[in-house]
Formats: sequence, structure tokens, C-alpha cells
Amino acid sequence: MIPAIAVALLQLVLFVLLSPLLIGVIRQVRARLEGRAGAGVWQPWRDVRKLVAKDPVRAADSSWMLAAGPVTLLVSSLLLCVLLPLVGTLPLPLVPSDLFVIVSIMLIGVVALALVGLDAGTAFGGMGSSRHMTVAALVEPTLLLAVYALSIPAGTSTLSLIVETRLQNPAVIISPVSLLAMVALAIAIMAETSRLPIDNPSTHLELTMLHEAMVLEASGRDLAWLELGSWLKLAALLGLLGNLILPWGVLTEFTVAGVLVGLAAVTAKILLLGALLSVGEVFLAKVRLFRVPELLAGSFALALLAVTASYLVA
Amino acid sequence: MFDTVYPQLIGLCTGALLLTSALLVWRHSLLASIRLLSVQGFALAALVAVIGLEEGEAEVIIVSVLVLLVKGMALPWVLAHETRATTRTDEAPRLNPTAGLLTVALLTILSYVVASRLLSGDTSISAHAAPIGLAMVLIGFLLLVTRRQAGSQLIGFLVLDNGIATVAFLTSGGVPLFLELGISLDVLLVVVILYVFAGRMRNKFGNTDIDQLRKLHD
Amino acid sequence: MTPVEAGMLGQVALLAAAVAAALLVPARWRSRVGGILCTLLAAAGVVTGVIALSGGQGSLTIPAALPMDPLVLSPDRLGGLVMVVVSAVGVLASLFGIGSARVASASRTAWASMAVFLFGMQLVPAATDVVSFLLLWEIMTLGSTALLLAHHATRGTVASALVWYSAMSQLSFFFVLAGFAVLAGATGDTGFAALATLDPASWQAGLAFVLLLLGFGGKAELVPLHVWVPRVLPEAPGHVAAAMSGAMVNIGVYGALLVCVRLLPNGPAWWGVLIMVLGGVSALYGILQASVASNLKVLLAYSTTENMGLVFLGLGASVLLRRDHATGAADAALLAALLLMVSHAAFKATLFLGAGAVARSTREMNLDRLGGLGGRMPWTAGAFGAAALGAAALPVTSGFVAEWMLLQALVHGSRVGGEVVSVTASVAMPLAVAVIALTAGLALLTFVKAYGIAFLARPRSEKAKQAREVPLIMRIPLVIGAILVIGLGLLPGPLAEALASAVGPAFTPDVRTIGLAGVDARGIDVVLDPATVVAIAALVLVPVLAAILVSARRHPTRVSPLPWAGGGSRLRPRMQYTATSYAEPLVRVFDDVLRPTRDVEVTHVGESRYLVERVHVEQSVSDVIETRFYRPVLGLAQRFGILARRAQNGSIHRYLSYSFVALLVVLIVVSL
Amino acid sequence: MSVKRLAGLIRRSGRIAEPAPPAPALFAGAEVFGGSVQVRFVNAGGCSDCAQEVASAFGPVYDVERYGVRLVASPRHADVLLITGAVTRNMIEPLRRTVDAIPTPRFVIAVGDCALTGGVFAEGYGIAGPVSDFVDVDLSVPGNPPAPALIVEALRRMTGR
Repeated sequence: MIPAIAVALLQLVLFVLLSPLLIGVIRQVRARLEGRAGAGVWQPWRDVRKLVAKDPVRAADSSWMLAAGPVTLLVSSLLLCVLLPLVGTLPLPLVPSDLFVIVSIMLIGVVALALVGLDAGTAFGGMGSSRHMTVAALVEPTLLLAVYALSIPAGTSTLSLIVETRLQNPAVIISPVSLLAMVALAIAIMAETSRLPIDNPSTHLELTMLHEAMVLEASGRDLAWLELGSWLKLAALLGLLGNLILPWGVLTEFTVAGVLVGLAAVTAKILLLGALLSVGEVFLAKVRLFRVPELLAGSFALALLAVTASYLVA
Repeated sequence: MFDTVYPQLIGLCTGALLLTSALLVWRHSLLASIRLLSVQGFALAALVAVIGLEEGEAEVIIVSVLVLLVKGMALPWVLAHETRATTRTDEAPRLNPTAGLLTVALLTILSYVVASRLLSGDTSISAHAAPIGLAMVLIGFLLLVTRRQAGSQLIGFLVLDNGIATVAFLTSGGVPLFLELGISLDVLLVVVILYVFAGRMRNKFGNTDIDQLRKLHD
Repeated sequence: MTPVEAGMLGQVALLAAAVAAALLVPARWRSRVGGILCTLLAAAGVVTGVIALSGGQGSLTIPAALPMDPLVLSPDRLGGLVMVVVSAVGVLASLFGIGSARVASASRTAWASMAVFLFGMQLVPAATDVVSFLLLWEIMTLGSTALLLAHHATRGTVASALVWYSAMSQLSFFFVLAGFAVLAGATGDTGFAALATLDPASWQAGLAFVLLLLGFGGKAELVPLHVWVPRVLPEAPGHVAAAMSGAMVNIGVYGALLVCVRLLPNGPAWWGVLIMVLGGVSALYGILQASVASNLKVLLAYSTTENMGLVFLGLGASVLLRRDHATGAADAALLAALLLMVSHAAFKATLFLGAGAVARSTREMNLDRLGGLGGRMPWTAGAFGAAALGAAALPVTSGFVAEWMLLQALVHGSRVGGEVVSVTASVAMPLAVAVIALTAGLALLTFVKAYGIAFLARPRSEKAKQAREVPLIMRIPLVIGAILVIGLGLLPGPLAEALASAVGPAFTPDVRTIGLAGVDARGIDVVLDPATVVAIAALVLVPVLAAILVSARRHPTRVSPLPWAGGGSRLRPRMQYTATSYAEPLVRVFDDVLRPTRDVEVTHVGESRYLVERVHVEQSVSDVIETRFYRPVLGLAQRFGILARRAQNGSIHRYLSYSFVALLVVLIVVSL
Repeated sequence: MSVKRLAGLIRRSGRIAEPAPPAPALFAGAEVFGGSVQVRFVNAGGCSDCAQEVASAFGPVYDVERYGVRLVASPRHADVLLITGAVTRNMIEPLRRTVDAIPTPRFVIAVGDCALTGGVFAEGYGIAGPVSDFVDVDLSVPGNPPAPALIVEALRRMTGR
């Protein structure tokens, strides 16, 4: 129990430190591919530090939600970092990394963000909130079905056990069920974290925004929590994806060396996936908003195929 | 060694077949479809090769090379060559992609149910994978039914053919060499003829929308 | 006399007192006296139910005048559970009614029929035979009809809603009656104990099952018998809607449980599939309609259809999985259905009461004209928010625990020990998971919309701007409801144990309390302890809060009079997103199902076609099932009626000749 | 553009950004930003030539982003407001509101002669006056239009990098 708590705490600290770095890497890789020099991988850190040191502004008509929503998003993302099997798969007592619990904790953050968007009382905020929730509603089936497909070899919906099963039996990873499910999961995660091709994180045109439109009214530390919360979510989900694709290096039994290897492994996986994501985004254009459901339906069909295929080629 | 990975390899190949079929329903662009069809040909060839290695029959390996050449390279090349010459390569199918993909998933479930009824006693790996062939046949039909352009209908036809071949290879451990040779050449011939016709029609009427061809018999 | 008997007698006495008070007390005091007596009546139901749930025995025998056995009321544990749930909602609704009932809602009929309605509802689960069940069922139905009639029978929309309601409830009653008649005919008795001896595989059982499922499904607002819901509930005042949508639907669920757990347990697999299909379709259709609805009460009404759909989905899965010998998963699915029923009662009652509070202070139910109520009605906003979390199945609410249990049961259901249990289950379970996931996602959107548009942002109309908080007596039930939603979510362990004992002794789900009142479903080997998750969240929150406090002291927040909103200087609240625009992307995605009608009218400036004076856009989504299924059927019925009228032209000779022909036919048939 | 062609283009063009000149002195009061400055850009009126120069300062050649400067979509996120052009009558109110929407500490940079004095448009119908008449300007970048390098230098004074 003590080692599990220690690992959970380590994950938390690591991800708080790592997630701005991940964004820094993503932006830096993109800058280099575009022929620019880039602001350096530590720039997101500087941004957050500066945002906390500013005096926030809020409109007279906005409610407590503008302050509480960002904190809720941040806490929900932090909980993801505690509960997901990232550094190690040691189960916490009473709170296993149950898929459904984790998805709903993530959804709390989604809802908090959507309410922040609505609370602003502006057209853009509402628009972003509406689109964000539509995407979230359509992503959820994919997310659950994809992990359902992955859970079949392990016989449980606990993510840490799924990762352990893949570690012990790597042949599972290249099985068609797993491949279909991973593709579906990857699309779902891109949608959930507002990346291309569903959303363009660096857009300035309000009418094309999903995620950005909701945070237009947030400033100072509120904005810092929103940004940090979103980054943490991206890092945690990429970490999960990394551990599902390449489970090696994950800590399964507590040793000091194992912890160090686990930390290094998950850092390497996340940064690598981040770099890949960035390269991929250079080659992608944002999909038209009304074709996004098509994409999500596609990923849903893949997830459903994955579950069906688990009966076909067991 | 090979025995342990054999089920995995079969699974991988059939999974690739299923995935490419699903993606074919998703994509509208004719060129992308042709590329996917080529990938599907490669997957089919790999499947045949895996079965051949497992059974240790040289004849089946030869068939796999043949499949690779015809379905993986020759047919896609012919199609791509013909398509590049045209201007309109986008398809506006009758079914929107969302509904199409959900239909694919349901067809796969259906083929699973049907196959599990038919092959209830058989627990071998290849029998387990056979429903995918059936699903491909159904998906091929779906493509034939929902596509408007003659070119993409041909692709549906080829998916159908691939599905039949998959079922045949998985359930009987391989079609005799001559038969496969004959079928492959037949298919090649049919495709070439159809494509040439399609090209002629396009030159004559400006497009190959099947719906509009109904006017011909008047 | 046992406590249960005393409780039931007390309810009879309180019913009499409440009806008498409603008729005799002058209008000034009627709401207070009637409301308190109704509250006491419901509270007596809660007490009786709790005793029965914990194993208390006792029966009330009513000697019938008809030549048949006396009617016996004796709730078992399952009946006790439903009685508790129904009466608890009754308590909240009655309390709320004290404050909210005005003018028409405080009439003699209104309070008398409220008492009758509550009484019938509370005692249906105590019935031990078909006759008393149907009798109490009719009391409940008539009570609710009279209650609706009392409110504003003068308005045209109410009249048409009432016609739908009466027709649909009589249709349900007919199905239930027919179903029980088939069962009674097959066993030769009307007592539930005797009916339970019938073999579930027999054709009579199958026929009775379908009829009863339709009847009970109708009461539980399932598709396609839900059409009365979006018409009736918006017309009813908040507390009546809460009692109908939070409590009465549970009687439908109780009926289904009665069939699947008590009377005909271990039914064949197709029963399970049928219930699952009915439930799944209801869940999806209900939430789709709810997510595009702009009227707050319509939204809540459709969301009831969704939740009941999920309850039936769980019930169906349990029947199917029990057939396939996946007992652990089957038990978990059954438990999930019960959990959903309980949590739905808590959050839906609170939501409808919240809507009632909003209606009272704004006289507006259209979300497009609400907004900014959070600051003006903080108590209502808080309670509605907590209940909305429950309805969206987010932690840590009871709705989340129920949906979690359901998903776990389905995921663990298709395989036992790595082996596929059956082809049916392996197809049904993934599809059910997909349906639930899509439903949950849409529910999330629906309740973000409901809460965010109504309570956040700026008021979209003058009425919303002048809203004030409701009086204390109405706030109390709201707060109790919110506490129930959160509390039941924090204590799933004891709750699940109580529910597991209720379905015994036929089934014995193996659940234990673990950790801080968490639940451990041993049959499928999963645990959930929401309180621990909350504790972890609190620990994580500590450093965040510390950072915020430090930052807030050094960098105070500045208030700017207007939102930035793109820099426009003529920024009006009407420029905000409305509920209709919020759901617009969804309407586009589900175009094929919802079939919206759009009407765009562009008025050009006289001189130029390029300058637009005004654009009027109207979009409405109608109930497809009503327009595509009932309208044609009704049209057919009307044509048939016209034909029948021709046969009935009032001529006495013609009627006599009909009788004569009928007599001849009977004689010929008998002689054959 | 196909993936192959895009990849080829990326490979051939390599790094476009020119080498960074030495950093100018930090603007007094900008220490609080610590090397991270978010910029909201407003064109208050004028002929858009200054706007073009601002755009190229953010382009790959001058690449002001490497010094920690980023354009943002909302003044709520911004630290620095970059204004070009003389203020037209319709822009007075939005300009004031934009400045008010920026959380403090904040700075305003006026870019180009039109923004500083009104330039050739000074007497024009519809022109209300130079930027400094309506909001406090902290830093000016003169020029007609100023070279991107000058705009970059002004922004670098804010980040100190």
C-alpha cells in the first residue's frame, strides 16, 4: 500500500513537471519543421509562471464558475495523473484505475470547462462550449468501447491490469483487436484533448475554435489552471497510450531502480509521442466542423469492430 | 516457434483485411480507395503465405506470390492508371460515411453470428477467422450498392472477390493453384474490360454516374 | 399488530384525513394543512417501507364485497424498497407543494387527488394478488389524472395533454390487465404466490410477459408509449411533475421487477433481449430528444424516458445473463437497475422541483429566455446543479454509481473465465455498452446545457433578470433532494447491500461494503469507493488551493463591467448562445433521427436585395414516434370510426337486427 | 499538397529563421513577465502596411516567437497590446475596451507613424487622432512603416531575451 501511494505521488509530481515540457516539445518540434527557431522547450513553464503573477480580470456578470471551473479542471486532471498506470501499475487500495471511474473523472473536467465557456455570457464562449460538449458526447462511446476491446484479453476493466497483461504477453499488442482499438483510442484522445484534426490549438479565428473559444474570457491564474489542466490531461492520456503501445519499463513491483526506470520510461514515451503528434499535426489540416462527427463515427466503428473482432479472431 | 505466432499472424492479416475494408467505406477519394485496395491485396497475399508456411505446401506459397502480383500490384496499377486520366475522382455515395461505417460494424456482427451458427463445432484458428471473409463479402456488396461512380463500384466488386478468396483460403486451406490462377486472371480481365468501358462512357457522356445511365435504355 | 400493519393502517387513516382536510379547510389554510397531511402520509409510507425492507412482516386484509378472496396487502422486501423510494419522493413533492401551490394548484380537487395519488402509489408495491394490484394501480392512475385535471383544465394545451395521458394510462392498464389475465387463466388463481408456479418457458408465460412488459413499460415512459410524457409533465406544476416523473415511473419498474424477479424468474433469453432492445431504444431516443429540447420541463421529461430505458436495459441484461449462467454479472446488472431506479428518483424529483422553483420565480420554462439565475436563486441553483450532476452520471453522485455498476456488469457479462457465454450475449453486451456510452455522453451535454443556460451567464429576458429565490419551505425539499443525490453516491456500499437484500431470496447478489462505505461486487470482482476518491481529490486540492490563496492575496481580481466578447461595444445578453443554438450541432449530427424542420425567412431592404433587414429562423424538432407512428394509427382509427358511425345510425330496427344476427351466430357456433 | 511533397519541402528549406541579434535592454517594469509575453494585436485604422510588417515579424524569418512572444486570440490572455494605425472614430470604444480587458501589469506598444502622430491620415475624415490621445502608450516604434526588425526589438525589450 505504501509503495503504491509513493508511486502515485511520484506520478503526480512528475506529471506536473513534465506536462509543460511536453507542450514545449510539441511546439518546438513544430517550430523547427516550419523553419522557425522556436521559443525553447521551457517556454510553457514561463507562460504559466507569468499568468499566476497577473491580476485576473472578470466581467461583472460572470459567476463563481469562472474561478471554480478552472480549479475543477485542474483537479480532475491531477486525479488522472494519480490514478492512471503511468509510472507503475501498483494498484491503490480501494481505488483501482478502473476505466469507467477514470473516464468520468475526466468528464468532470470536460463539464467544468464547458460551464466556464457558458459562464462568460458571450456568443463565442457558448459556441465553443456547445461544440466541445458535442465532441465529448460523441467521443465517449469510442473511448469506452476501445478500452472494452483492450480489456477482453485481461478480463478486467482495470487499466493497470490491462497494461500488465500486455507486458506479460506482448503478442496481444499486435493482435488485430488491439490494433483496431488503438487506432480508435488514438482518434478519441486527439478529440478529447482538442488536437488536430479535430481542433486547431493555435488558431486565432474565433469561428473555427473549439477549446480556445471557451477560455477567451479567462485571464491570469484562472487561465493558468485551465492551460495546466488541459496540458496535464494531454500528458496523462499520451502516457496511457504509450504504456498500452509499449508497456515495457512500467514498474510492476516496487524497487528503487524500478521506480527510476519507470520514471525515465514514461518520460521518454510521452516526449516521443508528443514529438510524433507534432510531426503528424504539421501534415494535417483541421477537419471541417461538420465532418468531425464523421471522423468520430469512424473511430467508433473501428472500436466496435475491435470488440467484434475479439470474438472473430480470439 | 511458428506454431505460437501462427494465430497471431492469421489474426493480424485478417485484421488488416477488415480494417482496409472498413476504411474503403470511409474514404471517398478514388485514389485513396485504390491505395487501400492495394494494401488489402498485400494483406491477402500475406494471409495465404502464412497458411502456406503453416501447412508447408509450396503450391500455396506460389499462389500467395500470384495474389500479391495480381491483387496487390497489377489491379491497383490498372485502376490508378485509368483514374489519373479522369478529372472527377471524388465519390458522393448514397450513404453518408457515418451510417456507412455503422453499417460495416453491424455487417461484421451479422457475419460473426452467422458464422458461429454454421461453424459451431469447428474451433480451429482459421475457422475463427472465416467470418472476416464473410464480412468482406458483405462490405463489398455494400460498396456496390451505395457507390455511384462506376470506378468505385469496381472497387466494391474487388473487395467482394477478396472476401470470397479469404473465406476459401481460411476454410479449405487453399484453393487449388489452377483455380486460383483462373479466377485471378478472370477478375483481371473483367476489371480491365469494365474499366475500358467506363473510360469510353466517360468520354461519351462526361461521367459514369450509374444513376444517370438508366436513361440509356430509353 | 406489527409495525408494518400499523404503518399501512396509518396511511389509510392519513389518506382519509388528507382528503377530508382538502375538502373542508378554507382556501387560505388549505395548502398548508393539505401539504402537511400529504407529507405525513408519504412519511408513513417511508417508515412502512423501511420496516418492510428490513424484513418486517405484516398484512392488511380488506374483505371484498365481491364473491372472491379478500384482498391482502403485505409488502415484501422488494415492495418495501419501492415503497420507500416512491414515498420519499412524495415527501419532497408534498413539502414543496405547501409553498408552491397557488390558485388552481391549491384547489380542493388538487389536494384531495394529490393524497389519493400518493396513497395509491405507495400501496401498489404492497399488493399480494392481481386484484388488489390492479385496484391500487387504478387508484394511482385516477388520482394522477384528477390531479392534472385540477390544475388548469381551462387551457387548451392541458386538455389535449390530458387526453393523451388518459388514453396512454388506460392502454397500459389494459396491457397489464390482459397480461395478468393470461397468467391467472394459466394457473387458475390470482394470488402472486400461485402465479409464480407457472413455467416461464410456457407460451402463456411468454404472452403474459409481452403484455405486462408493454403495460409496465408504458407506465415507465418507455418508447413507444412515452408520447404523453412531453405533453403532460410541462403542464403540471413542479411538485406534481416531480411526483409523477420521480415516483410514478418507479411503479412501472416495480411491475417489471415483479415479473422478472418474483413471478417468472429465469425467463428465456428472448425476454432479456426484448427488454434490452426496448430499454436501449428508449434510452437513446429519450436522451436525443432531451438534448435538443429547449423547454426545461420537456427536457427533464424526455430524460426520464432515457433513465427508465437504462433501468430496463440493466434488467434485460440480468435476465439474459442469468440464462447464460453468468450469475455474477446478472446479479450486478439487476443491482444496477435498482441503483438507477433509486438514484433516478432522487435526482429527477430534485430537478423537477428545481424547475418548479424556476417556473415560480420567472414564469418562464423556455431555456432560451432564462439565464443568470445562479446569482439570483443560489439555493435552487445549487440543488439543481447537484441533481444535474446525478443525471449526467458524474462522480460523486448516485447516478454515477448506478451507471458504473451497469457498465461493469455488461463488460464482465459476455465472458466467464475467458469463455464466451453465448453468441447472443457477445453481440448484445458490446452494443449495450455503446448505447450506454452514447447515452451518457448526450446526457452530459443535455445537463450542461440545462444548468449552464439557465443558471450561468447573463439573463436573456426581463423575467429572468427579476427572478428571486423561492421561500424557505420550498428550499428545504430542494436541499434534501440534493443531499440525497450526493449522499447516496458517497455511500454505495450500504445502499447496494440493502438493494441486494430486497431482491432476495430468489437471487442473492454478493455485495459487501468496503473502505469508506464503498461497494465491492464480488460476483464480478470490482470495487468502487467514491469517498476515497473524494479524499484523494481533497488532498490534491490542498496545494492548488494554497497556490490560489497566495496568488489571490498578491494579485486581487479586477472586475470589468462587460465581458470582452470580441470587443463589440453594443453587446446585449440576447447575443449569447441559447439552448437551441447549443444543441444545433447535435441536431445536424442526428438529422436522420430527429428530422428537424427549419424555416428561414429573409426580409430584404426595399431598395436592394443585397441588404438584409431581418432574418427569421425557426427550427423545431417534433417527436418522430408521435408523427410517424401514432398519427397514422389514429388516422386509421378515425376512418374506422367514420365507418362505424354509418353502422350506428340510431335506427332501433337496425340495432335489433344486429342483436338478432348476433344471436343467430351464437346459436350456430354452439350447435357446431 | 501531398504528404510526400510537404516532407520534401520541409527537408529542403531547413531553418529559415535568421540568426538572433544581441538582446536589447529590458523595458522597465517588464521583469514580471519573466521571458513570456503574450501579444494582442489591434489595427486601429490606416493602410495595413504596419500590420503587414507585424505579420512578418511573427513569420519564420524574423521569428519573434523564439524570444518568448506569442500572439493570442483574446486580450484577457495578453500582456502587451500592439496597436498600428491612426485611431478611427469607430475604433475608439473597442480600443479602450481592449486595453481595459487586459489584466495588469500590461503595456501598450504603438507601431508606426500613423499610430504615433496620425501620419498622412491625421486630418482625414473619420480619423479621431493618434493612439496616445485615447490610451497610454508605453513604447513607440516609429517608421513608415517600421522594419520588422524594429518591431522585434521592441517586443524583445518586453521579454528581455
